[in-house]
Amino acid sequence: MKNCLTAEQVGEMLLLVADRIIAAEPELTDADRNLGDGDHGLGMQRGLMAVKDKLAGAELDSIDKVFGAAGMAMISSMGGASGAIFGTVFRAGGKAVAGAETFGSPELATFLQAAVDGVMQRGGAKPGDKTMIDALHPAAQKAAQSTGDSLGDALTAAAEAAAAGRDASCDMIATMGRAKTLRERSLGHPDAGACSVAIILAAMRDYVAS
Amino acid sequence: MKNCLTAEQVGEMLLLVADRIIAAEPELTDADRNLGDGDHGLGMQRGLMAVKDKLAGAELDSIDKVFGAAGMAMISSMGGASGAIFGTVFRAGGKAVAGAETFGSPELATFLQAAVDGVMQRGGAKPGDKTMIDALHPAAQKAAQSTGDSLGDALTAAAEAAAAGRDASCDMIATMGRAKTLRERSLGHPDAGACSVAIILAAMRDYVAS
Amino acid sequence: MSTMKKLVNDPLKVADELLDGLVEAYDGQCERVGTRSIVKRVIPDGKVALLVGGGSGHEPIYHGLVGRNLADGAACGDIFAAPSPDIVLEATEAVHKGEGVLYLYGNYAGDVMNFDMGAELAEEDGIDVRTVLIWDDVCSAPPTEKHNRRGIAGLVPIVKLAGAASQQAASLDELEATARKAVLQTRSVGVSMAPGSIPATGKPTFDIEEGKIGLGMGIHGEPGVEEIPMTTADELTPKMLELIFADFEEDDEVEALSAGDEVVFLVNSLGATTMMECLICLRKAKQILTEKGIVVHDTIVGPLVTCQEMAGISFSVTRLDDELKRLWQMPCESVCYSKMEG
Amino acid sequence: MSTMKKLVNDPLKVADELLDGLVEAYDGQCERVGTRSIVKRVIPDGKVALLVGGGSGHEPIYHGLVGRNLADGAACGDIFAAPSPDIVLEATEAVHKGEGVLYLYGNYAGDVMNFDMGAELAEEDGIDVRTVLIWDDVCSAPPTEKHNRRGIAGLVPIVKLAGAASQQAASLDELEATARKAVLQTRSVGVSMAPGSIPATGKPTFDIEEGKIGLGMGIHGEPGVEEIPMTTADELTPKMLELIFADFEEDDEVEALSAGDEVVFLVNSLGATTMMECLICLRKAKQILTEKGIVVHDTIVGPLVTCQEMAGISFSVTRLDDELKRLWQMPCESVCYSKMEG
Ligand SMILES: Nc1ncnc2c1ncn2[C@@H]1O[C@H](COP(=O)(O)OP(=O)(O)O)[C@@H](O)[C@H]1O
Ligand SMILES: Nc1ncnc2c1ncn2[C@@H]1O[C@H](COP(=O)(O)OP(=O)(O)O)[C@@H](O)[C@H]1O
Ligand SMILES: [Mg+2]
Ligand SMILES: [Mg+2]
Ligand SMILES: [Mg+2]
Ligand SMILES: [Mg+2]
Repeated sequence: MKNCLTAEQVGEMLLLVADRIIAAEPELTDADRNLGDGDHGLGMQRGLMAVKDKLAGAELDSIDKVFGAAGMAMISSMGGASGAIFGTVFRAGGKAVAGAETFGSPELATFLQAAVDGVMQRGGAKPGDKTMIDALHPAAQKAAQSTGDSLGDALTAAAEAAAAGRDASCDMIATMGRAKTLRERSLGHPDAGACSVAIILAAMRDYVAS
Repeated sequence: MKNCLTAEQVGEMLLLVADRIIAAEPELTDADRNLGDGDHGLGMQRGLMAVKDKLAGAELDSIDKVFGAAGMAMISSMGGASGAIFGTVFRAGGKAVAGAETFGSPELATFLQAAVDGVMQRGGAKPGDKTMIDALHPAAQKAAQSTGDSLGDALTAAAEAAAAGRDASCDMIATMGRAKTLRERSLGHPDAGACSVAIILAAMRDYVAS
Repeated sequence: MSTMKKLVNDPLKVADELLDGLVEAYDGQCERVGTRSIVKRVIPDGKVALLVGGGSGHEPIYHGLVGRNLADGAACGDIFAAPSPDIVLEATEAVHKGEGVLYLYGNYAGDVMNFDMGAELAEEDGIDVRTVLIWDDVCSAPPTEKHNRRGIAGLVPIVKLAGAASQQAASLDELEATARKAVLQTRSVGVSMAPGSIPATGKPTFDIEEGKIGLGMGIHGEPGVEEIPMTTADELTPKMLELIFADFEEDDEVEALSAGDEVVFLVNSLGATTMMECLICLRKAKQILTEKGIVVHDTIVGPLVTCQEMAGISFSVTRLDDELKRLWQMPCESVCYSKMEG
Repeated sequence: MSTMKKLVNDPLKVADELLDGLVEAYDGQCERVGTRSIVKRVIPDGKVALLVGGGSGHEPIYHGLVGRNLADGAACGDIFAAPSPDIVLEATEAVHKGEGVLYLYGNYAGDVMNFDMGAELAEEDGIDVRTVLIWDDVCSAPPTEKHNRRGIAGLVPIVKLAGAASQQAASLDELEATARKAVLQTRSVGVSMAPGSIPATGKPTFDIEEGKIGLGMGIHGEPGVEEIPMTTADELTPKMLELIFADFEEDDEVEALSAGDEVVFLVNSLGATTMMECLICLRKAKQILTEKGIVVHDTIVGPLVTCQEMAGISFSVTRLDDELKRLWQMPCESVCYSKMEG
């Protein structure tokens, strides 16, 4: 059980995130087939393979540099909506924790809030639009309430909130992205990007718990 | 049992031929799928529907006119190899019996021989090339030997020879038409046009027997 | 079904390999630039530049619309994925000749975000960038929200017109204005009968009941607005045209289509739908347009905007005014679409 | 599979209805003549006429090759069936402007018999008719029997060259000679992965084992010369090109293809095969041609000669001499193929 992560550990955490997302490619792709164009898993897989290469190569001595490098790797390698969106999560989140020596529950809260703000600014979606925001935003809220807890507890709460948000997205009517023309028929399926957010936060939790 | 057909009866006989060929469309189309482009039955169906229209409309007072009208109807309506080939059967055959008051076993022999010659001249194929000639030519030979017999017996023999020729075409290697690129692999399948010839002669036999 | 039998090499490299092939198809007219862009070899200094782009897998668009009197370059993404900002930037720098660059592409969340990020980077380099989004798919949002619509096959006449305009445009403003007009006057409706497949997975992009048609289906296989029973060409064609007529009627920003209007009419196949079917639908569509007194100045038919071997068809109508008509009559040449003068 | 979901009306009328649509696609340039022919509205008096034709169902050829600097008319048969002699005669009379008519079409038993019967009727009317058969499919017979070969996608460059020549030809002899040269210098190889379907029956035109490719498959789905296991674009492309190179080598009537030769290279999709796949194959083919020092003067890619939604691809090589190169550079426009000058 780790409570404050060093830059190096943040890098290790992202490697676990990468492996989990890459392993989940088929399920993420299927999720996008229901509402989108059936390629979300492929894009995320491409992006997180690039993250692994980037982190393997580079000398990254600060937390914000690690997140920033990961974000840039995703943006450049993925393209698509998710490249911009998930790249922004790590870039905007990383910028917000610039200067921090370690990554603890306060930094987690800062990171997630900045990520939500960055994604909303980039894509113009709001909570309730049936996008990954509906998993990311509740996670950020939980993290904001957990700054007094250990990083492990904060991540457990945030991951739980993200999973709940993913499930809640089933009951939302898409108004953004490819799914919006489905209107009512988008009901009953979770948003693909929300599935990715839940996987990412669960992986972060598991790394810290290990 | 009719022994000598009037022009009117020749017309009736061709109507039975037409109905039999039209009914056989699926089997003829399948035969062409094995070696050709899978449309022989469709072409023959088109052609013999046109024959029915033509014979229904026209005032045809001589045997050669009846056959000629049928042949022209097939040529104009079918196109394709079989339009030219089967149209030629009736046009060339009909021309050869011009002047005949009735259609008996001698006329049958004349008709079939002229049909074979016309088809060979038109398309350049010879017996053994795995075409409809391999059913038509043996039928013509049998008819030539049956000029002393009744039309019914002559047609029974000719139809039998045509069916045998159709079966024999299974063992031939195609050298003409679409099937020729199959070479050895054309073995084992009868030629589609040969199937039509067998059906045509069987229908003529049955009309006369009725 | 041919989906399992695609002639490719590494399924994850198809976007790069098809772009190499596309460059060859241009016989020296275009070259590959940066990560995944295609750009004309010769772009005159001082020309206002036109950049298109989007995800791969819809060939011959978008990158096939680079050419003579057409786009100067295209930023190409991976299969069904918008090009990354780096790619957009590389393409922008390659086509820029001092007078700015117009981005003209289909309105998809991924494309907008990535092209915008690319534009931000380009502007840091002092390049003047404008964006005109293509949103011709009338089935993807009501007229009041038309700026949320997707871009589909209508992009072909739109890029043709903008490409012609870019040869003569005195300024980026002028090109932008012409492109906006072409978008405003272009409306499309698509249907789909069967999905295409994603090269990397071989999986269909969507499922549709046997015997059903997806009305308003997007070119990425996004589900349509309604599923209707399979019908005949003569039944479906009026349904589709009606949606286009109604949209011109309901949208306050344009006049209703009326007798005497001159249009370009495009019948697009989404891939596996045969030219035979497109022509049979065109036959009926022309009857209907003629009855309304609408004059078809030019007709285009073929698989120009595809989604792999998806079965489906779309109609696009672009109304021409004098300026657009003059631009239309310019010759053009590309892998996607070519025409002689007139 | 989309075969059961074709957008047609009466399946037995598709050939007539698609031709009506094709006439509309020509925007007044062509008109329908007689039973089932399409002919240019304006053919100058004294022009040596070029007539093409064949069965329908392979759109955009053959009837899509009527146009500016292309064929003057086309005699169209029913689906996969040669046009009847009456149709050939009607088309012949419509295109004839006093200097005779060249028939240029693919070498199939049905077409030969029907066009010959049509020619006999035309000659009775005192029209001078010549015939040049297209036999570019090297897989359909050995070089020694090349006049028994089928005509496949190579007909597109051949008709393009003959169409250009017909604009200038002083006599029918001259046009015939140029067309013969274009045929002699054009060789093609095709493969197929999956059948198309016959509109009237919905049945596939042939069966092929899952995971197999028919090498040398004809455009009507006639079985190929060999079935090989499905492979990659980079494995298959050299196999196909080798057959073309070998044929130029083995045929005494032509020189082997060698460094410095200029060619037109066509990558044709038989229908459902995506432009993506064609471009990936083109990428490899260009590498191989370039290694041999063969100069590709112009590349054409797309579904020009199809068999409904058949999955398959073909390569065609046409070697240009100075005359053919000059003819190639003329612009042309039609529903099937258009290019600007150069
Ligand atoms: N404007 C947006 N704001 C936030 N997330 C978005 C937005 N648009 C799309 N997304 C997310 O991206 C996901 C789709 O990603 P992906 O399928 O990889 O991209 P694409 O839509 O280009 O195929 C959606 O499930 C959604 O969560
Ligand atoms: N040169 C020829 N001589 C005689 N019969 C021929 C010749 N060419 C083709 N045929 C006959 O025509 C039949 C094919 O007819 P059909 O399928 O209707 O025409 P197509 O080959 O144009 O599709 C073959 O089975 C064969 O019997
Ligand atoms: Mg997607
Ligand atoms: Mg046939
Ligand atoms: Mg996508
Ligand atoms: Mg046929």
